[in-house]
Amino acid sequence: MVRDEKSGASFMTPLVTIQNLDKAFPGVQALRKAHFELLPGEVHALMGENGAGKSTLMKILAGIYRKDSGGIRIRGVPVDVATPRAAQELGISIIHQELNLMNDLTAAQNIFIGREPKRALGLLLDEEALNRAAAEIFERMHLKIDPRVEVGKLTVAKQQMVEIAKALSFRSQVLIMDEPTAALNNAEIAELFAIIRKLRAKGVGIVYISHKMDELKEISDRITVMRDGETVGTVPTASTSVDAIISMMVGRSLTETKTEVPDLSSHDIVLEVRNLHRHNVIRDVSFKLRKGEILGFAGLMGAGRTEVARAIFGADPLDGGEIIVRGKHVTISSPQDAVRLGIGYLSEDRKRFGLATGMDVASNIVMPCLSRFLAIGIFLKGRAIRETARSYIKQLRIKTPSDTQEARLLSGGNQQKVVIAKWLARDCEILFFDEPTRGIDVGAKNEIYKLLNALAAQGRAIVMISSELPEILRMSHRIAVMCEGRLTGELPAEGATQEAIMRLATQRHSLTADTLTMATREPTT
Amino acid sequence: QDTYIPLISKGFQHQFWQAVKAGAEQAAKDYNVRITFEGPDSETMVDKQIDMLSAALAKNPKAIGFAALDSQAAIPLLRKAQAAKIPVVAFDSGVDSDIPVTTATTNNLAAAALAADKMAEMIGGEGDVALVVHDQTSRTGIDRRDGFVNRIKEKYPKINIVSVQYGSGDHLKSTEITKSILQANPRLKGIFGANEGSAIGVVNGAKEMNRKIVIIGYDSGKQQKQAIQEGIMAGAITQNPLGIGYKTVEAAVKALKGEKLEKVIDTGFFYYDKSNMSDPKITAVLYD
Amino acid sequence: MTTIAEQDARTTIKAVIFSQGAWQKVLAFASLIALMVVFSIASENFLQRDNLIGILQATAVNGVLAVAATFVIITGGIDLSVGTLMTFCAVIAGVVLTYWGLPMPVGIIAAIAAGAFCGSISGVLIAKMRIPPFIATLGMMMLLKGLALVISGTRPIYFNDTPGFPMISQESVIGAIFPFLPVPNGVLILFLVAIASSLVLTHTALGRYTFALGSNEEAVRLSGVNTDFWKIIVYSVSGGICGIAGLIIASRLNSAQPALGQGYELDAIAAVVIGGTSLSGGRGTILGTIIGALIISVLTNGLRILSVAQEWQTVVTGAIIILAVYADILRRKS
Amino acid sequence: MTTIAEQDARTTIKAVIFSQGAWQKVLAFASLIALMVVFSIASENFLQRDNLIGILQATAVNGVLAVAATFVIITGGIDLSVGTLMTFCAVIAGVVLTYWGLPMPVGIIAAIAAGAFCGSISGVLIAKMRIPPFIATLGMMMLLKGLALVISGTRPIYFNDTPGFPMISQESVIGAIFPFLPVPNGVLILFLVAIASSLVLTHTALGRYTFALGSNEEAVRLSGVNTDFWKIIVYSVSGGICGIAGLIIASRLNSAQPALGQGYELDAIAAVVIGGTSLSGGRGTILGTIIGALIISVLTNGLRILSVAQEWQTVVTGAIIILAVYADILRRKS
Ligand SMILES: Nc1ncnc2c1ncn2[C@@H]1O[C@H](COP(=O)(O)OP(=O)(O)OP(=O)(O)O)[C@@H](O)[C@H]1O
Ligand SMILES: Nc1ncnc2c1ncn2[C@@H]1O[C@H](COP(=O)(O)OP(=O)(O)OP(=O)(O)O)[C@@H](O)[C@H]1O
Ligand SMILES: [Mg+2]
Ligand SMILES: [Mg+2]
Repeated sequence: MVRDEKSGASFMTPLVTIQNLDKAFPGVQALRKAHFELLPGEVHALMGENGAGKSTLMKILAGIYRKDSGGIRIRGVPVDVATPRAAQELGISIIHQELNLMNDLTAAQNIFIGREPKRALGLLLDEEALNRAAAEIFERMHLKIDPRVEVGKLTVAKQQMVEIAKALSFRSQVLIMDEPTAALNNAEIAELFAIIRKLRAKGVGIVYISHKMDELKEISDRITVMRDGETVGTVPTASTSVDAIISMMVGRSLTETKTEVPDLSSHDIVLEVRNLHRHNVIRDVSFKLRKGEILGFAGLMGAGRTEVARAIFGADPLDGGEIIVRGKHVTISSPQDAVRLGIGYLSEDRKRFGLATGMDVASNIVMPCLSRFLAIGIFLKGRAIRETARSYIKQLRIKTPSDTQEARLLSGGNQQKVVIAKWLARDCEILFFDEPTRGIDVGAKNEIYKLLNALAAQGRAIVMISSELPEILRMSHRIAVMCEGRLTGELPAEGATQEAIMRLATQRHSLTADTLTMATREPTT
Repeated sequence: QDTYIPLISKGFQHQFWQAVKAGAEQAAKDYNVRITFEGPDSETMVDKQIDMLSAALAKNPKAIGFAALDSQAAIPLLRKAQAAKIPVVAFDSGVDSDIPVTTATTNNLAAAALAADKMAEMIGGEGDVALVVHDQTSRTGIDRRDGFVNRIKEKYPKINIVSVQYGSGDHLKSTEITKSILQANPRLKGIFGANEGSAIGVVNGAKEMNRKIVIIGYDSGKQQKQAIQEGIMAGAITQNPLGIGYKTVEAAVKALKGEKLEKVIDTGFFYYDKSNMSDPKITAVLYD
Repeated sequence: MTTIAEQDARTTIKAVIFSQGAWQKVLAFASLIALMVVFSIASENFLQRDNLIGILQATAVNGVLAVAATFVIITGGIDLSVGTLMTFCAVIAGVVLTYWGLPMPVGIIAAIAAGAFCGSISGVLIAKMRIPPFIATLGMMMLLKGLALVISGTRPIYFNDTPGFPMISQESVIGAIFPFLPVPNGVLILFLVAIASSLVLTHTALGRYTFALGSNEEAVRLSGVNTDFWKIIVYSVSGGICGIAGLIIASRLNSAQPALGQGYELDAIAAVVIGGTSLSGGRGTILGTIIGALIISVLTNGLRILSVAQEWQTVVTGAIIILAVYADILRRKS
Repeated sequence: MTTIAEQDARTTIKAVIFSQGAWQKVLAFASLIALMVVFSIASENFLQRDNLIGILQATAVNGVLAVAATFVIITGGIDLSVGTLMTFCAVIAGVVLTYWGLPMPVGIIAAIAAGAFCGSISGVLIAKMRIPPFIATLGMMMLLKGLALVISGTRPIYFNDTPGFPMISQESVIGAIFPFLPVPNGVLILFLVAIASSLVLTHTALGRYTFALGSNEEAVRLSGVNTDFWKIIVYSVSGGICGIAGLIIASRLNSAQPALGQGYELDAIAAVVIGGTSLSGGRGTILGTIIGALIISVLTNGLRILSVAQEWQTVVTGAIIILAVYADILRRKS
């Protein structure tokens, strides 16, 4: 640091220089002569379609994958980043796209794994110092997380914040963030950006991967675009436009249009829930859903939207409430019941709840509707399965070498598309999409929007849960807003604004017993 | 010159079978033949023994020694041996068939009955006794249990058998079993341990509980001999394992020479205690 | 000059030979073949017809048990009760045939049904009561071990009154047709069970769900599949196959030996894993399992044929099991 | 009227008593206490001091093995070799003390070192060669079983020349101080091992990594921790503890019995799981393991005291193992 301030020359030496990097996976050339450069004190966005090779490039830099060929230099010095530990020692830390946490350990233990403070001659762990240090980091991030809570018990959003806290705790010179905001709401994103700006001011170089265009405009200094494992080019953010970047990414330009809200008042009500209740997470939720409607569910992290969807879908038990499907009262005690009634649920955590990651793409796509592909109710119709799978691979442009590729080997966004294909194949009449575009590139996002519209036009009823307000505003016919397990309001799509939604999303009812303890639980005691 | 005779026994890790093996090896040396000695891990593994017999037959043996875990199960293979003109010598316990040219065996029933007599004598013909047996289903386990139990029932109406438990011949397990039996029966007068591991377990258990009871053991081994010396164990039945092994090989050699053999070679059993332990006739059949 | 069609054909053949898939399949046999080569060099007695048939016959029971275990292991579970369940089913057959004197088909059906029933109990314990498979089947192992003794009255039950019974595994239908190939029926049954199971795993809904359960059970449940039901079915099928193993062993010994069975589960699981099925679930093949079972049998037989001292046999077997799995891991990597 | 301070104190006490944590801890004992109540009603001989001490003594070997297994199971692995490793270590002690005639401390160190060494081999097989723990330790189980026989010459080794040896597990240091409490040293060792292990698991880096490995090994690796190294250490520690178990059993029997040991692993694992440690790793406690081991001992002892027929003992034990784990699952749910 001191040296950096003294000599302006060394200040301009790039922190990271990557040249001609190649990396092949079985069946995929993930990187071809990729190059990349990161300066101190810049936020460098890395963009590209799903499967472009962004994560792979960064994982090589972070010592997780070995490169096939090519060179990496840190401050001009050629290095070999063989292990994550080596990367840490070179001052590189990474926030992974997928959560990488030890669910049975506490938040503090996760953050400091491998770097635990010791006492008694280094023999025993100093748990107090550990919790204190974690609490400090959380405080800096304005986060209300108890350092002693088991990470597995946190919501995805909070887990993501723990990951960010962990990366920050290294105080690295190079910080890689692979889609850090995919699970975060606006307030948290703002918090994160404040932190990023502080780090930038201190001369830290930040690689920022995201599919959210508006974020990039706001936070990044330069943008590098990748396509099919190659670096297309690097441009300063200030002198470029979103459209220009998109055409660099996909090789063509895309147009966004606001969905026309059709008149649905004459349509049948296909789903109605009344007074849904589930201990502490869902409180008295009632809403109606019409044929052909897209109902947007907005809210802050932990508002209970996922819980509502899961409860209706039968994934979690309910404590009370009625569910009426197509005018009939029904009891849904398992996802099987729900699927039988024509209800589908696309989960927000594809790795844990969406995919059989060890199985091939085709098997995953036909999983909910396997009974359609059986001869005499027993034998699989292999060819029909593959044809169906291929048609969805084509329709959704899933990037995979074949339908027999294991799902875990696809890039994050393409995995998400497989999950969508699953529910399309099942042909459900009522669909819950929980964060359907999380981690998906703009091109694919547009396709999914088109798809949602097409599904609605076909007469399907859709609940779209999303934490991205522009998406909610753009797609919904009607907007429901949740806060603390309650439905705090419904807005018609016309005239709805981000401000109106946020007002409802923060309309806290009262400080009930459990929220009180949550809010006042001091991190350090 | 290479006369090969495989012996398939019921076990191999137990000291009793090791002694049988030693006897067989002695005979092999004396008669200049080659033997191998094999047995399954436990006396329940009937099919494993059959596989061993099958592999032994594949080695083109001149004769075979066989201690059947279940004689019926082995009959198809024994027929095969017969067809190939390979004489079979049964040892330890008989094979219910006329295929074996002879059987070198101990009468376990009679031996255990002798143990019962000794027990009755020492506890004064009345009171509670118990048995710690190694196995519930194997021939030796059943014979020793039944030999003892039946003799008590027939001859000593005032003796009450309060418990029969099985410890797989595992020293530790038998120790724990003995302790439970002693705990449950404060007036217990004696325990019969039906093989080496069981007998040692009974000795350990009684020692740990600090209880003076009459212990009758079976087979020998260093610890059992020592317990008898020290007076903790009253006495024990010993078979003649070295003799069984020796006679088996000897009979096989004789059969190969075409000599006529008796249908049964009784290798005998003995009761030994402090008084006759140093008798050369006894020391000859004991092993460490 | 060659025609294009010819060139095409050549490329295809080359592609087939050098394709990963084909090599993988050949290499899977590598450990087995290596073992056989070593033993045939070391002893002339090894490669004799009768001994090879003996090896096959020795594989029959463990092979069938291993097939049963394969189903469960692919779901990510484990079954420690296969050995004692086999015994239990053999005893059931004994009770039905010998004690009750019913005709043979009834005994066969009873044994298989008993197996499927006990399997379904394990399945319910695991799927409905959420008891970890290791514990549920450990408990079942002990329970069945005890029950086999109770039902049989701690005595072997002989099948002398059912003259056809030894036929199930001892006689040779194949040998009757091809006299030079007296492969006992037990081996035939093993192969039939293996083929049927392989078919079930690769070509039926049950098979698909078996793999899916092992891959990500929660995702499958959220796809609207009744995972509990399918899990119970998998354990039942596995139990039914154990019933078949019970019949083979009872027929081979012409008796139901009630104390036998414990310890057999380890051999079966070893065969499954040597065969490349992952204990964490989601992947596995029956062919692999059969190769695994053969490796164990060849090893046991070969060491016996070489008259290796018994304690060393144990040492070598332990080492080879580790090596075989390691070889498989290396093969997959490359 | 009460002061605010008094009210506060009351609330705190109430909070402590009714807090989940406290109840959970009491309820963990529920199965154990229920069993003990049943047996004391059924037999007056059960609840006597000597019998209770006997139960503790019977727990010593299995308890120590279960503690060893706990480490491995928390990492998400499994160790089938604990039983035969124990035997192997006992034989090593026998060789060092009786065959070589070295002084007792050398024998003790040799046994524990042998255990740690063999454990580290399992660790290398699993961590470096990526052999699944089930297979690596199954192989080691057989290997060690064979080696114990080879080294001892298939004969028990007696410790008659080392007069202090029986003291390790039989005599009672506590009894010498408190004559009414003649708890044998073996039990004392069990508790010392348990306390030390508990400390290691909760307060040292090794413990932290043990849990972390079982929770998400990949995440730990990506955090820059040398997961292979720590896994090897965990298996070594577990092996060393098996060495201690070897000393306890050898001292109790005053001999190293080379044929013993197989089957002990299942009891040990059962104790661990009954004690609430998850077989999928990441969670577990030594206290739970000790309770689990006690449940098994109480059950075995009680059934024997009641002279329940052996076959029924097995049935009941199997059923109770399942029930105990189920009770634990229900407790956690509520
Ligand atoms: N471990 C792996 N094995 C095989 N193929 C892989 C592996 N990891 C990535 N790939 C492939 O490499 C390519 C690049 O993937 P990468 O994860 O770097 O994409 P990405 O740009 O991060 O996409 P996304 O925006 O969807 O996260 C993809 O085709 C992917 O399927
Ligand atoms: N596994 C869990 N254990 C405890 N509480 C949980 C768990 N999962 C969710 N919750 C709680 O349930 C409530 C609702 O969470 P939910 O995930 O439904 O919110 P959401 O509106 O979907 O937000 P998100 O944007 O995070 O998906 C929150 O208070 C959260 O803390
Ligand atoms: Mg990525
Ligand atoms: Mg959510």
